[in-house]
Amino acid sequence: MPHPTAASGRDISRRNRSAAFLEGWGPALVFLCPALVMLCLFKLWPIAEAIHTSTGTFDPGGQRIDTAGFDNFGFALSDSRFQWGLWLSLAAAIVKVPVQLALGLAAALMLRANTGGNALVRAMVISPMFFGLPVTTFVFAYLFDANVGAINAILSGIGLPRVAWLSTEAPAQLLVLGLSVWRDVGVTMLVFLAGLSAIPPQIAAAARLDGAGPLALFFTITLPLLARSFQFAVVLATLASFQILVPVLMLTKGGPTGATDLASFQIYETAFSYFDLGTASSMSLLLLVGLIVVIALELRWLAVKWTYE
Amino acid sequence: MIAMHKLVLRSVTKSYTKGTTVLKPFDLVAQSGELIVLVGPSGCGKSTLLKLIAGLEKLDDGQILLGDRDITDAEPRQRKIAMVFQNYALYPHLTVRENLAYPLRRQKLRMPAITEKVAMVARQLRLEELLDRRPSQLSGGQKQRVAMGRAIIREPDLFLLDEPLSNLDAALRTHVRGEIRDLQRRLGTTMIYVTHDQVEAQTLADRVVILRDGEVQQIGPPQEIYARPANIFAAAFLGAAPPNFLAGRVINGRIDVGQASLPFSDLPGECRTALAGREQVYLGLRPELLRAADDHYGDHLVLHGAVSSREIVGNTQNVYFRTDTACADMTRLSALAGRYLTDELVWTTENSNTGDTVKLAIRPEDILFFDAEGQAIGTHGSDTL
Amino acid sequence: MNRFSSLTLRFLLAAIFVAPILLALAASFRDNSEMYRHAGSLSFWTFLPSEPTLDAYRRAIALPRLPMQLFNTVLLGFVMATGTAVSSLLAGYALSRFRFRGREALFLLMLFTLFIPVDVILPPLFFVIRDLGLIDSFWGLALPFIFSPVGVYLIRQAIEEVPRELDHAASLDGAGLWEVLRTAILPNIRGAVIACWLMHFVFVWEWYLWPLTAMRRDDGQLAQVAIAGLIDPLRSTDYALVFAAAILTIVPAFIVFALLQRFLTSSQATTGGK
Amino acid sequence: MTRSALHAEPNRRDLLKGLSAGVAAAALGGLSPAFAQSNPYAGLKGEPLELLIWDGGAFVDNMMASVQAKWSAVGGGTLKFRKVPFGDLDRAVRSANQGGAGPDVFLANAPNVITYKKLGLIEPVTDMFSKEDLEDFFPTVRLGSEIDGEFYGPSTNENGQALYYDRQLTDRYGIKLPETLADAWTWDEWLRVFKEIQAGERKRRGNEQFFALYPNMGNTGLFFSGIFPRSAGGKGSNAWKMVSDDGLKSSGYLNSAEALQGLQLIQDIHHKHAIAPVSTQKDMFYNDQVAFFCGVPLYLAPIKKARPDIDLATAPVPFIKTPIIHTGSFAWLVNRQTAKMGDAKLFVKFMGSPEGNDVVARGWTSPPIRKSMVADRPEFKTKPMALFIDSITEWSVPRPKVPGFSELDTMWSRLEADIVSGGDVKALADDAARRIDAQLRRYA
Repeated sequence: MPHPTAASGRDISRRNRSAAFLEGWGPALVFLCPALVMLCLFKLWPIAEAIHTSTGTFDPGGQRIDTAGFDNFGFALSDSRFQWGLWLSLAAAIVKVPVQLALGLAAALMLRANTGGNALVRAMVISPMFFGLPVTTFVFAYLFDANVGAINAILSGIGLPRVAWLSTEAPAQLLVLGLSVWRDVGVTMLVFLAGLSAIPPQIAAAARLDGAGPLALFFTITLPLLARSFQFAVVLATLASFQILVPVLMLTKGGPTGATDLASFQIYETAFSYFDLGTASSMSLLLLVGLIVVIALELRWLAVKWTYE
Repeated sequence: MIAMHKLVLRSVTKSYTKGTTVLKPFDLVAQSGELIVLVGPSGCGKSTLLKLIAGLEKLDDGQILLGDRDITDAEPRQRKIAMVFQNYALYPHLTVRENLAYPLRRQKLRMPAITEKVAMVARQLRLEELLDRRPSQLSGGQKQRVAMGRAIIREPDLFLLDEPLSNLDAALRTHVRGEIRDLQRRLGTTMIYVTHDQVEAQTLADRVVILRDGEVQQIGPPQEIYARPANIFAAAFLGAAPPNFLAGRVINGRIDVGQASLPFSDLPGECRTALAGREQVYLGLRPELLRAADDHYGDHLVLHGAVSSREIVGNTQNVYFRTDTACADMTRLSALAGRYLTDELVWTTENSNTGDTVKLAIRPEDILFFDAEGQAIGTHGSDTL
Repeated sequence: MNRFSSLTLRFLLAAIFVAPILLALAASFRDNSEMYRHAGSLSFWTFLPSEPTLDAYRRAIALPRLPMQLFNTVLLGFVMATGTAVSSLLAGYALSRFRFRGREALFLLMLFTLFIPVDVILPPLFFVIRDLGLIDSFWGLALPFIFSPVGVYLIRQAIEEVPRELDHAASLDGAGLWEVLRTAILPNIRGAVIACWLMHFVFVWEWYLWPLTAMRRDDGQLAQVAIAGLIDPLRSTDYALVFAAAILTIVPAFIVFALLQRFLTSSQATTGGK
Repeated sequence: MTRSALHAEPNRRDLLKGLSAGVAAAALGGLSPAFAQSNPYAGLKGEPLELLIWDGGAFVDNMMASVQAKWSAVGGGTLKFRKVPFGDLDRAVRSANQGGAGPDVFLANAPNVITYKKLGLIEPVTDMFSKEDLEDFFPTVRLGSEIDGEFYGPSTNENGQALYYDRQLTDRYGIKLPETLADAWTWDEWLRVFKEIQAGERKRRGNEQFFALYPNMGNTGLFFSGIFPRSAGGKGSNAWKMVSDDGLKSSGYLNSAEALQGLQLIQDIHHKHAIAPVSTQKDMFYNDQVAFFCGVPLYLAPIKKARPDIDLATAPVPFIKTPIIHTGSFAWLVNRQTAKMGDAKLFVKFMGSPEGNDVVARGWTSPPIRKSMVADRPEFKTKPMALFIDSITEWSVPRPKVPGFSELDTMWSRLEADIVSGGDVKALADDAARRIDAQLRRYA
């Protein structure tokens, strides 16, 4: 199509026609549109809503009756129960993350070869993920019942004392965390499997020629080269440990004597049992900030400074 | 079928957001059917220029015309330009047949027409056997042919080739080079060919464009650039090996190069005038133009040297030697040439019976003269548009 | 490690992960009193039905709203997985291939939303859905989770792996922006797209609190939430029924998972390779 | 609110419905002349009503099907249901009107009435019930729903409590248990028997997992276990009241010295005496794993079905100082924002009437809410039902009347679980009382 070649005319036309290029917001917006709309509506708006809510006082029917400023934050932070809940959430991450990473890495190393049998075992390791949280939690409640559960039947059958899983502190914590790890190991394994397959085989070959045995190979080559997967897996596991809720809600209700009173559960209870929306929102935001701090620290410790060429 | 498609670039400029200029205002007219080779070291802006022509990047300023169309702001697909990429960019999920058909299907051609064209191009490029394979099942040379096939099948107004041979081994490279040249001649389509290989530039090009840091150093037919490079960079770039550079001093109607000396009277006239009034000059001596000297060469520049090493390349020999006339400012020269230079000189000869010392002569008209800034003296390097 | 011990180890690993589910499956073939009779002490029948019966399945199928609710779960899975895959594909394409101001910042912002624990923002999310008038509707359930930072991340990484020359070639060959995505990029990141789809399909089975909050019609409710409602605090829980219903609920997810699981382990699916 | 305006003009379909209702009423009138003279459901439009109920599976479904049949017969419209899990019922009611039209009628946990009234969620239905009606209700039915002289809705049924057991078992040990409230035993008397039976049965069965008592704790909140602290005090004492008279304070009540005694007992039956399992499964009595089961009449039918082999008997619930049981059940309440106020109120009136309540109470295998209805049925005069009826008339009190009952119940459940797990009773009770007060203060 013939075009006027005068410089001025061209400049205008270029601005109009810039949609033809992969530059500028215009064309990108067309593709970003669905994601952006969802992002704003369902991620950012709720956060804004939470911030707004956190500054209000609400009646037990959920009606805003007053502005509270930062009082809700002060109240939440000075509440010994919430302090304990935050600490528990952190402790859950401290226990869950390394255990889950170790198990996930072990599973990935064991199942990395692409054989039919391995594919089957991999599918089994992932399977808790798609059995759904409510159902798996209910199965666990059935298995771990103190008096009529299969686990205690096994324990007493082999001569060990029965454990009151849900009404003793350490076992209840173990159960809630164990359930969470059991469910999430599959994800960690997938992350590591992907990381392992990204390591060029020449590197391992070179290291072997350089005299590395299997252990040295693992600690000096494989592990460092998995650093990115490590980062990703740690972040995912930390997120998950701060979000443990349904098992607590269905199994322990935060008990016994606060042993599983995680911050996430307290937030749910404050919002949906006490309808104290202002406090609940400020607790959510505090937990969110805590989570971001923890993840920022983790990312700092696990910073990866190399790249493949 | 000769399509009349002249490519005109007018002060095309490109810089990236960080403020680094990739391309200074660039002008070029490629005549219809002409094969232009863009050469330069990596990062000189040649690939960027290609992407600008193709419309894959947006230019900051300037104008691009193809035939009678202003394509400055056109979408890539509207430009009727075909491009062959360094890594061929074949669609890995499609067979060779589907790869070839892809551009035609984008033009919404009917199936019978597509089949016919694919068959024709496959015949032309000897791809018939490969049509049902996927790119991963092809050798480098075959991939290259498919990429060419995909480019020619839509009969574009302009071909762009981005280092199309760099992934091939040396023997194949020579062969494919010839094929590309033949194909281009046969189709008569204008072609812009980017490479960093001076051999390709010399053997293929109707005209060569030498680029450095986003700036044109010289444009011209390869022989002319070889004979009369516009500056040290162009001289060093085109030719089997870079010239031997020496520093010379202009004193009283002669040029002293270490202990050797050359009177003005032996130089061509235009050189003489250009050199007059200067102090410091650089001399460029092409290795292949040096010859063993005996006493006959009275009007030549004669160098004496001690051989340090030699290497045999087929029936020729590269003799490395040092002279007392060696140039002290190799760092400066290296910077001007854009490549690393040593004070060792090289002589390319067919006669391998030389001793530990050499005495070499060069005709004055074969010597390249450059000023202190590296610009040629006495020759007009670049042809104008 | 010799062959036998490596096999044993794999078997143990698999057993740990499937045992609870298998026990639930076994329990769905018994009735409550038979189960309890053997529950207190260890024997073969602690785990397996001594008198297998399909009674629980008969009763589960007879639950009047379960088929509808199961349909809801599956439909929601399809809609959400497809919505997420499409929105992630488009966003990933834009974030990988387009140059615009604030691109990295936008990507980081999207990733940041990964850090927002879903259960923690339930109350504000409920208010948002309420203000949009979507409470008790299918779209109220689905829309908030059609955007997924994990999906965008996965797909963007996968697109980054596709050489840019491929889009360049396609656009010179006459493809527009959409056609480049459809004909040049999409076929080469199929693995990642399917993984993304599958991940979000299965994700629906995880849901409990959100549908409980945002869906208050029982014919619009999801099967797994409704099943949790079978756990009656006032009367004895019919375990066999709950497990049978749960197993029925899981079947569609399991079939889809079995069909597509190989895509999950492909490297580009989870971290995009590098 | 985008609710469609009230139908001022009945359309043709409504007319048809009204006509059929008239026919039905005429038919009924033919049987009972008194009824024909004053149709109590005059003005019924026959609009479809939406009910918020909890999901009780086939059990509730069947019952509501019968309700629908009877309701249609008096000219009512179709009933639609919005079902939520039992644990989610309170939240569902409180958020029912958020996001558009809520259901017309709530079936809510009865002690929450005061909360919903405070939050302005419900409409009084005093005008739907005559003085005679109100006096015919069991006292706790009326007391539970009466606030500031207004009546908010009748219950579904009444709930006595008793200990279920197998008479063959006690006969085996030659133990004679109390049969009537007059002979009721205190915990101390029961403990001796519990221990003896548990030890004997464990030996006989060779099963250490056989227990004497399932006290029905866990998930049921105050209903069963709340009577432990309350019965430790004298009638009218702080422990008996559990919360202050204004319903806003539990410190000094829930954690008074006497109440602590009752709380300690909860712990002791699980630990010191070890006569109760810590399991939260309800099935242990059904499955012959405990000897005694504390429950409401609702369990009669399922137990008989599950254990046809046993000689099912009942005994009065143990007490510490003052005999007490909690009654009250679910209440029918009218959503204040309903667009069908007339029909909704009439529906609640219907559910409080003998014909309406009869369906539900029978469905629940529980005593009905009216004394007159009990008098009509001979099975209530014999054991086991007679004991439940007696416990309602003589021992029953409504659960503590507090705004924010749901909050109280949540924290109670937590306190109870912590006590069962073996924590320090006084410290736990003090902390719980403090936290309950903080929540109740929001209703002041």
